[in-house]
Amino acid sequence: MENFDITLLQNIAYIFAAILFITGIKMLGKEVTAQKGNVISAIGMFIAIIVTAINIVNPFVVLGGILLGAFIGSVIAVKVKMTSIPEMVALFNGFGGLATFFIAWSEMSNTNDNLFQYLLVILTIYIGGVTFSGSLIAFGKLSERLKIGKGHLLTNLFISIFYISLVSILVMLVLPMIGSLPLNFEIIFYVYLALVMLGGVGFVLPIGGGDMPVVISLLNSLSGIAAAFAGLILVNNVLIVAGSLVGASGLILTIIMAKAMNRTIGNILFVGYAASAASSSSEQGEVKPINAEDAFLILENASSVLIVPGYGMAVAQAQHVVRELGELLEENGTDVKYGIHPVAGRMPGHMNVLLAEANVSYDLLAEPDDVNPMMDTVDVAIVIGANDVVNPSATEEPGSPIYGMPILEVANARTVFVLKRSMSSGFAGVQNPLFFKENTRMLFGDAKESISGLVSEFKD
Amino acid sequence: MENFDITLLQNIAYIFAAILFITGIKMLGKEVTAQKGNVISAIGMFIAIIVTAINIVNPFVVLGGILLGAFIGSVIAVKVKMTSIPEMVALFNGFGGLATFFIAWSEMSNTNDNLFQYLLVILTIYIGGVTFSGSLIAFGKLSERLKIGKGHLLTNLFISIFYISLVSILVMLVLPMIGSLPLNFEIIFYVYLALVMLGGVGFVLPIGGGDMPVVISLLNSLSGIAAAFAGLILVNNVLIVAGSLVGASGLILTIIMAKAMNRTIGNILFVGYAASAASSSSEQGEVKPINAEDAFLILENASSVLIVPGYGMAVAQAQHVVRELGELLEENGTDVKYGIHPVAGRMPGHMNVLLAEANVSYDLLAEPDDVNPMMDTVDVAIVIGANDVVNPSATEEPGSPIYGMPILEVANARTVFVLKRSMSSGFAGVQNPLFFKENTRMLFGDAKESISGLVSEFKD
Amino acid sequence: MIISAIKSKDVSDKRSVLHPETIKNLISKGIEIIFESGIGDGIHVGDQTFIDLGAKSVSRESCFSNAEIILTPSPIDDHEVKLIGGGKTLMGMVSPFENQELLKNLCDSNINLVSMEFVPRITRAQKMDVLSSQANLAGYVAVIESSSLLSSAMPMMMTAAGTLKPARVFVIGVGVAGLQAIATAKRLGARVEAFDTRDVVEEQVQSLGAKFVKIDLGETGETSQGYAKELTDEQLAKQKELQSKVCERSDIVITTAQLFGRPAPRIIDNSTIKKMKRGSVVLDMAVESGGNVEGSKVDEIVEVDGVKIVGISNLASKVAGHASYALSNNFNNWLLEFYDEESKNIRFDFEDEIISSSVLVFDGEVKNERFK
Amino acid sequence: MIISAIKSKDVSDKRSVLHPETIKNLISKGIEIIFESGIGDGIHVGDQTFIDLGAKSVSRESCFSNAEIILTPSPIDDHEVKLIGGGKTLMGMVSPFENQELLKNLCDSNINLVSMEFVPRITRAQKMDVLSSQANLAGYVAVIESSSLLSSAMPMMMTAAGTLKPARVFVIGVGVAGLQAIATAKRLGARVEAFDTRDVVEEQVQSLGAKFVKIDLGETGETSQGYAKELTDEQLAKQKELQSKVCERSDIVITTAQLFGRPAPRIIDNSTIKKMKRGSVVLDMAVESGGNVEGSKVDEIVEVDGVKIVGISNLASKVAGHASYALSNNFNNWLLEFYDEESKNIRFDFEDEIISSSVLVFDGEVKNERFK
Amino acid sequence: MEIYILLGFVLILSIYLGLELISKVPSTLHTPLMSGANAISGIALVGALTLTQDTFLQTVIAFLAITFASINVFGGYLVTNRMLSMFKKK
Amino acid sequence: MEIYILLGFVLILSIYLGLELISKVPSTLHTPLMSGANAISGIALVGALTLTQDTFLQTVIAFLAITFASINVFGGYLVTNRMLSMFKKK
Ligand SMILES: NC(=O)c1ccc[n+]([C@@H]2O[C@H](COP(=O)([O-])OP(=O)(O)OC[C@H]3O[C@@H](n4cnc5c(N)ncnc54)[C@H](OP(=O)(O)O)[C@@H]3O)[C@@H](O)[C@H]2O)c1
Ligand SMILES: NC(=O)c1ccc[n+]([C@@H]2O[C@H](COP(=O)([O-])OP(=O)(O)OC[C@H]3O[C@@H](n4cnc5c(N)ncnc54)[C@H](OP(=O)(O)O)[C@@H]3O)[C@@H](O)[C@H]2O)c1
Ligand SMILES: NC(=O)c1ccc[n+]([C@@H]2O[C@H](COP(=O)([O-])OP(=O)(O)OC[C@H]3O[C@@H](n4cnc5c(N)ncnc54)[C@H](O)[C@@H]3O)[C@@H](O)[C@H]2O)c1
Ligand SMILES: NC(=O)c1ccc[n+]([C@@H]2O[C@H](COP(=O)([O-])OP(=O)(O)OC[C@H]3O[C@@H](n4cnc5c(N)ncnc54)[C@H](O)[C@@H]3O)[C@@H](O)[C@H]2O)c1
Repeated sequence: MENFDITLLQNIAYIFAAILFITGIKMLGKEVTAQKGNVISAIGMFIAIIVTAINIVNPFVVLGGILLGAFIGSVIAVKVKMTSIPEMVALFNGFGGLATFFIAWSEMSNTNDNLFQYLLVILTIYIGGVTFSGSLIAFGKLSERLKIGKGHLLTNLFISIFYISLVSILVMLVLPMIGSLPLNFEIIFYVYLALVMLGGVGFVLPIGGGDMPVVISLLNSLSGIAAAFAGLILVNNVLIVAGSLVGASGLILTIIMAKAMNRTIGNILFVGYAASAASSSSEQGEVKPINAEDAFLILENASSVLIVPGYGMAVAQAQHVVRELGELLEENGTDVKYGIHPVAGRMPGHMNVLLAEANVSYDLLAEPDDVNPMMDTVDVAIVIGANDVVNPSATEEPGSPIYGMPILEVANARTVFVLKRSMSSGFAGVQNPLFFKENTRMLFGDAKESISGLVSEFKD
Repeated sequence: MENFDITLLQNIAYIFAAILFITGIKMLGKEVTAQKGNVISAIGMFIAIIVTAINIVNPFVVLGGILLGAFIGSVIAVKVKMTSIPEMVALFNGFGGLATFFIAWSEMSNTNDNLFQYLLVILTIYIGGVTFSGSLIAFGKLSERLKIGKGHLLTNLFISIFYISLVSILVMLVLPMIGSLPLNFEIIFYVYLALVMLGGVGFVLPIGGGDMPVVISLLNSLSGIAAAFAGLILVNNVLIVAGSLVGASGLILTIIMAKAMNRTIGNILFVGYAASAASSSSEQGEVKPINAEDAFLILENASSVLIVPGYGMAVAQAQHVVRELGELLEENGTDVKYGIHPVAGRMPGHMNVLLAEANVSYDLLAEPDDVNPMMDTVDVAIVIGANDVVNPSATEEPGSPIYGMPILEVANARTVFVLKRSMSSGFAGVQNPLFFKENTRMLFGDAKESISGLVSEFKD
Repeated sequence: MIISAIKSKDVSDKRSVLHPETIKNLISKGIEIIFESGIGDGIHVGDQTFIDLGAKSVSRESCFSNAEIILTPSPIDDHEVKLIGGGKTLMGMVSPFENQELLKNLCDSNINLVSMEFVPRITRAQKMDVLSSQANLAGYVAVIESSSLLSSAMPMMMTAAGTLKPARVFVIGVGVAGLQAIATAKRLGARVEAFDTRDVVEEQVQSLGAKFVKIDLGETGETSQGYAKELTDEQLAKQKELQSKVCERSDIVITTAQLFGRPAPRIIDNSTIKKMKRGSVVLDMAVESGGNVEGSKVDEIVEVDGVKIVGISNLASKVAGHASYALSNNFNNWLLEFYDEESKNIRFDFEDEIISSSVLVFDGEVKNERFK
Repeated sequence: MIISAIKSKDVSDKRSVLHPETIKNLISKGIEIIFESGIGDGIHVGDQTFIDLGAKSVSRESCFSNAEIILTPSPIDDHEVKLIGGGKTLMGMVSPFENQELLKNLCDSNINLVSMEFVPRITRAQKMDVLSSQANLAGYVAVIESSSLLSSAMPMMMTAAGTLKPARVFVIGVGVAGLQAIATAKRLGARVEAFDTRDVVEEQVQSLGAKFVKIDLGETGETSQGYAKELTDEQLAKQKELQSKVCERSDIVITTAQLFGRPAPRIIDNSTIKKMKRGSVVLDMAVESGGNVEGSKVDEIVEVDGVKIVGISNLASKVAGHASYALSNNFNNWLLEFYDEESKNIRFDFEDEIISSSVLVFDGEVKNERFK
Repeated sequence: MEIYILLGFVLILSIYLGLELISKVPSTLHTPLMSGANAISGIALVGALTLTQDTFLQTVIAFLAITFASINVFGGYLVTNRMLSMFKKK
Repeated sequence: MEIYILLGFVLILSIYLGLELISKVPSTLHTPLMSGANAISGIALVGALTLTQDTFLQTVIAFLAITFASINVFGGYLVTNRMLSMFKKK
């Protein structure tokens, strides 16, 4: 009865912990509640650990392990530089995977007569192991300790091992059904463990550094699934719930992250950065696209914005939405100015006609001479369908056909958004190095639609 | 082993059915997928029933019951007039509640030594019974067979019984713990059954007819909870899952519906329609305010919209957002026209200046003579800060100072939204009966803000 | 019933009280229409067009003698009054304040007079309100004319050859004409400011996206008809002083201040003009009723210290096409409102506010208080 | 270095190549400025203003004889060429195509000629492009003038006195002037349509919210400078035919079609005019270079069948204030681009596209292919 | 008891899921959604099918439970479908 | 086996819930959310705690599992919290 009650208590506590996890994850998805959500989920974890620790087997091992782990984890978490946080997340995640790997290994002995259990153990070992070694590689790549990439000989070797490891799962699953074994099963099992670990390396090694965050998120989802499987093995509800929550929401998050980078997961995993390199044009460097959602998040935090309209704004007839965006920014406390270049558009005063139509006050319009000197105080310059008039070649490249023309030097702003439909050039027909600058983000699409997108983000 | 396998099969089928229910409910919440969602959930139900019916106790009773129920249900569902569907939903819901009531009753005999079971049974009986009798009353009210309302003697009687029934749950729960009973338990139990049934009557009787849909939704949620409880009693997963899904989503739906009527659930249940009557103004009748969210839902489904701007649009300088709204409606497949009254505004052509500035095409502008004849084909007329020019007194009230002036007869449109800040009158200083018409909804606030609200709803 | 329509005595007035697009209405009610030959010349409509629509072209004299109702865009001569038979009705714009003699004559000859200027300013009567319909167009023309006289462009243009500053337009008096002037100047891209003594106007100015200049004059007001009350001398002095600041920075000043039935207030003095920029334009829309601007002359451009003071008579006639269309609609609307199809006659129902205001002479008697 | 500025020979041209707001620039570079007395009269700027800024008022003759560079808004007489010393530079708008004699004289006298009309149409040179800056204002003026001649208002007005229909404006030839005409007419509320033989223009028209009239003429094109190629006879015939339909429904037609260095194409015949509505206005912006419209005369309004055919010379001069500001900026920008502060002289670097295009005569030689 | 813990898990998770599933429903769908959910609550039929029918009373009760639950299920799905087919037009 | 059915129910429901919970996340929260979820997956610690420790190998394995899971849990929550406190400013 005594024991029974503890199990009951534990289970009720588990239900409660599960609710806290669910609530925590939900709250983590919204800016205002995120921190609270993390605390709530931590409380859930605390409860789950405490009630489990009530009837532990070996206090020394358990407490020793927890204390050691807590110490290492806390030190890393507190000491690590802000900039290296992503790789730390990868590392932690790897350790979680490793833990499930060990759990499954340990439970191997209990699977003797239960095929279902055996099956779960083999899978959990695989997922946990791959999560671990994959995360380690991700950590190495992010911290730039590991510089081996796609195409390297070693990479290709590990890729092969990864495929072999996949096959080995099948082998392991079929093995017990065959009956008499040619070799000692134990040896086979250890080979499997090794294959799993090396397979994880092969899984992550060929993926490009820029795609790492998405891969980490995927590995995170995997470690959740591993935990859920471990829960099935141990018949432990809270593991199942927490694990599958992380597995599922992690998957969604992975998809969201991939989308935000304009990639698909398949593309990241199997095509690597080759694809993104292809989209950038030759020598100029890489173009960094951005979507409306992220652009909004940057704009929302900007305290000064310069809008630079050009012919594209006229073609898109975007003047009305532009004015709306300007108003929304101003309501948000942002200082908004319009930088009008004298030759923007296709006729003298082209921008004036349109902006007056949209009721933009004359007082907000500024000429290049007014805005250039204070460009470095501008948080975001939004270039709307302008091209030649913001082309730094005019000041930097003596050979350029537009060399000598004064431009709006938006490149000096902290961030530059360029809204246009493609990478094609403007009236003067010259390529624009602005698009390839470090602080430039391209928001591709019809200007009116792009701006409308921003506006509706603001209204959400 | 034979039997075991069937249970396994059943349970796997139940999991599958549960997934179908979840998917079905989710799809029911979106216009495009709703019908498919219903079918999916029906398939889930079909599967659940079939696998359960594999090992039935008494084929005659079971098949007979199903066939009879299927016949009655189908006939009602197919024959009923479209207009009386809401009351049919109430009726069906009541029958569902009745079924759980019977289930719990039947399981009463199995509760002898299991306090938890007993507790569940008593609660399930209550919820199922109240759902049944409450739904019947709702059915009566909606079909206008039952005309007893708040304040009636009978109503007050039943309300008392409802409160007594609530107390009786407690009594029933405490009873077994007391030990020796003064009366035969069976009799007490039957009294309880009766109290439950009458209590449900008292629960719904005082609630106004207009609030019935919300109450039915609440009862629906209750019947879901009853089914979930029945699942706990019978240790049946699919009942638990399906029941609690309906219980929870039904509750959310109830809250949404109440919000759409600008009410809270508490207000509906305990204050009744008294409150809504108080908000109406003296002789002219009742003014019905609406919020942007609901206005949007109506607009979204409109196939033809007439926008009637007036001086208020000019004061609010709302012309740009108005044009945007018009464009969004058109994108949504709605036919949009602007009805321009010759004296709208404060100078001849006032509306033209503004709309031209906002780039509204001349082709969309129509005079009263063009739009009045086809006003009854207009789904929604949006009156934006206009007053005198849509005042029906001009055609209906010979004494009125504006009698004889042709107006835009928006009152003939299916629905009229009037956007203004208050109930104050226009230039001519006369009250406008339009605001009190049955099909008029007032969207109070500055016109620009109100329209912006609508626009952002559209963009969500 | 026969209705006739005559040309204006003023040859520079190109407007016609008949317009092809409205004539059909009257004829469909069984009314016969005769008109003075050449009535449509100013709006490029030949007699034949009217004839094709069912009207008859006759001499001016015949218009007077052969119709029950004579429509006129201007006052008529004494000898012409004689041609009209007793009991007939003269309807149109006869500037009664300036032609009180005409009223007496009409009384004597027992001819009724409907003065379209006296249609009351109520919502219901707006469709007959000739002052509104013509003032509206006049406001538009005032801006077009002054911008064509200005030696710079109205809108702002930021060009490779420098930024061209937008013109500043100041509209004084914001009635119907003033509002349309504001709207037109705004359309052209000017920076527009406006002032009026009536407070309600502030919101109306803003409703067109322009700026209202606040000048606190203390108690001002408007009549029940919506006309402005006359200012006291101190108020006017104060107004002039504060206005002159705005005038100084303006490229175009348009004055529309009028007081119904009284000479227009003088609101811009020479001292203000002298302070204004050379090359700027002052258009006095009240020039015909005495002028808001010192030195303004009808149909002349007076240049004072490089400032052009412009007086143009009958601005609406510059857009004669639209003006005639509006005018003839106003006349039509009055007629159709009170024409009784059975008796084939006008119902002179003095209970009706429109009749009691606009019918100045009836049955040989002056009906309006102001002319008794 | 001394730069002088003279008035236009054409007294109706009110523009000045000096403007107070730009003069400071030159003086700050150490350049001395002398100008023909009264140069600013047309823009209401007295000599004193310029003198206050550091320039000197002199006689016209002195302008020729005492400056290294002479700025002119118009061609100069032969005897005036004689006043200029060898090695000096004449800079301005001298209509070289019509004044080839002048070029010869300048060569003979070893006077350099900078023709501002020949500044190339490249992005970098737009700030010196006088044709653009003046055509732009001309486009604006064209609309203001034609709307003031139209007998109805431009915008739509739905009023109590009936709905006044918006004017329909048709702009033929959508270069700089055409675009500004479109923009201005749109601002005034007209329905605007436009046509050009160059395909790229369609998007530009739409970028102003107006409608492009599609007429398929087969292969047309533009030169590398952005000027239109001349049409074949069949193409022109086809264009005329299809255009005339649009003209018929238009109230205002503005033609701007020009071919650089050649007479303007005749695109509207009398037959089209005859089909147009009486009272409508045709403004021929190409009237000075031969005219797009049959019967158009410089500075005259010819009325054909009730249609006013308007030819106005030097439209930009109607807004002389802005036009002068733009012009003087253009001149300034050219000078500052090539003025060498050390040598205090102009760098005539014929590698530079702007120099090689705009300097027609240098060192007694004609430099431009077209005039050799 | 152990089984109730698991059932409790299932219950809680389902409720949470139910709360998450429905967020923003156009008002035109309020009634159909309610009706569709109501049909699902006819799952009580599955429970009714498993009732013991040892005594006569139990048999009667089971029969009634089955019948009413069936009405709920069949009527509910059909009427929901009828309502939803009206939206088809668009 | 019966127990696995129930666990299966719990698994499926949790997965469904996980899929529903996250819909629109601002990109600034991508990393914190990932990190927070990662900390939760440290729940493996609870599993590690219940491992049998009969043989030495088992004890070692359990110890390692506990240690690594603890790093995951503690490190994960703390680092998430650090990241999120950066958003505080507003
Ligand atoms: N102002 C004048 O008087 C005048 C007259 C003639 C020529 N110009 C010349 O025109 C140029 C003006 O510079 P600018 O920066 O305004 O224009 P620009 O250099 O021509 O660039 C316009 C850009 O807008 C983009 N765009 C076009 N349609 C768009 C749409 N619907 N949505 C989003 N983007 C769109 C185009 O890129 P995508 O195709 O990739 O979208 C293009 O790169 C100068 O070179 C100037 O010399 C000026
Ligand atoms: N067109 C002309 O030439 C002319 C000239 C002079 C007079 N009038 C007269 O003006 C009237 C015109 O009729 P109308 O229907 O256009 O105007 P109206 O009858 O004057 O009504 C305007 C309505 O707009 C509302 N409003 C004002 N500001 C608002 C804001 N910021 N947001 C939302 N609503 C706002 C006001 O109600 P709240 O205060 O409750 O918001 C008011 O009831 C006629 O009586 C006409 O005779 C016309
Ligand atoms: N009821 C209707 O439908 C209707 C129809 C037409 C006009 N109205 C109203 O009638 C009013 C008068 O219009 P109107 O055009 O005939 O006016 P108006 O021509 O009589 O006068 C023009 C304006 O000058 C102003 N004014 C007078 N003295 C002034 C001074 N010293 N300084 C500055 N401004 C001065 C007046 O206030 C008026 O706004 C307007 O408010 C108009 O809205 C109403
Ligand atoms: N690079 C620059 O920054 C710059 C500066 C100024 C102008 N431009 C470009 O130069 C081009 C020419 O401008 P412009 O104003 O000097 O032109 P223009 O004055 O030479 O001619 C006016 C217009 O008439 C058109 N036209 C010629 N024959 C015609 C016919 N038969 N029918 C109809 N239209 C006919 C031409 O295509 C041209 O658009 C424009 O496209 C302009 O954008 C470029």
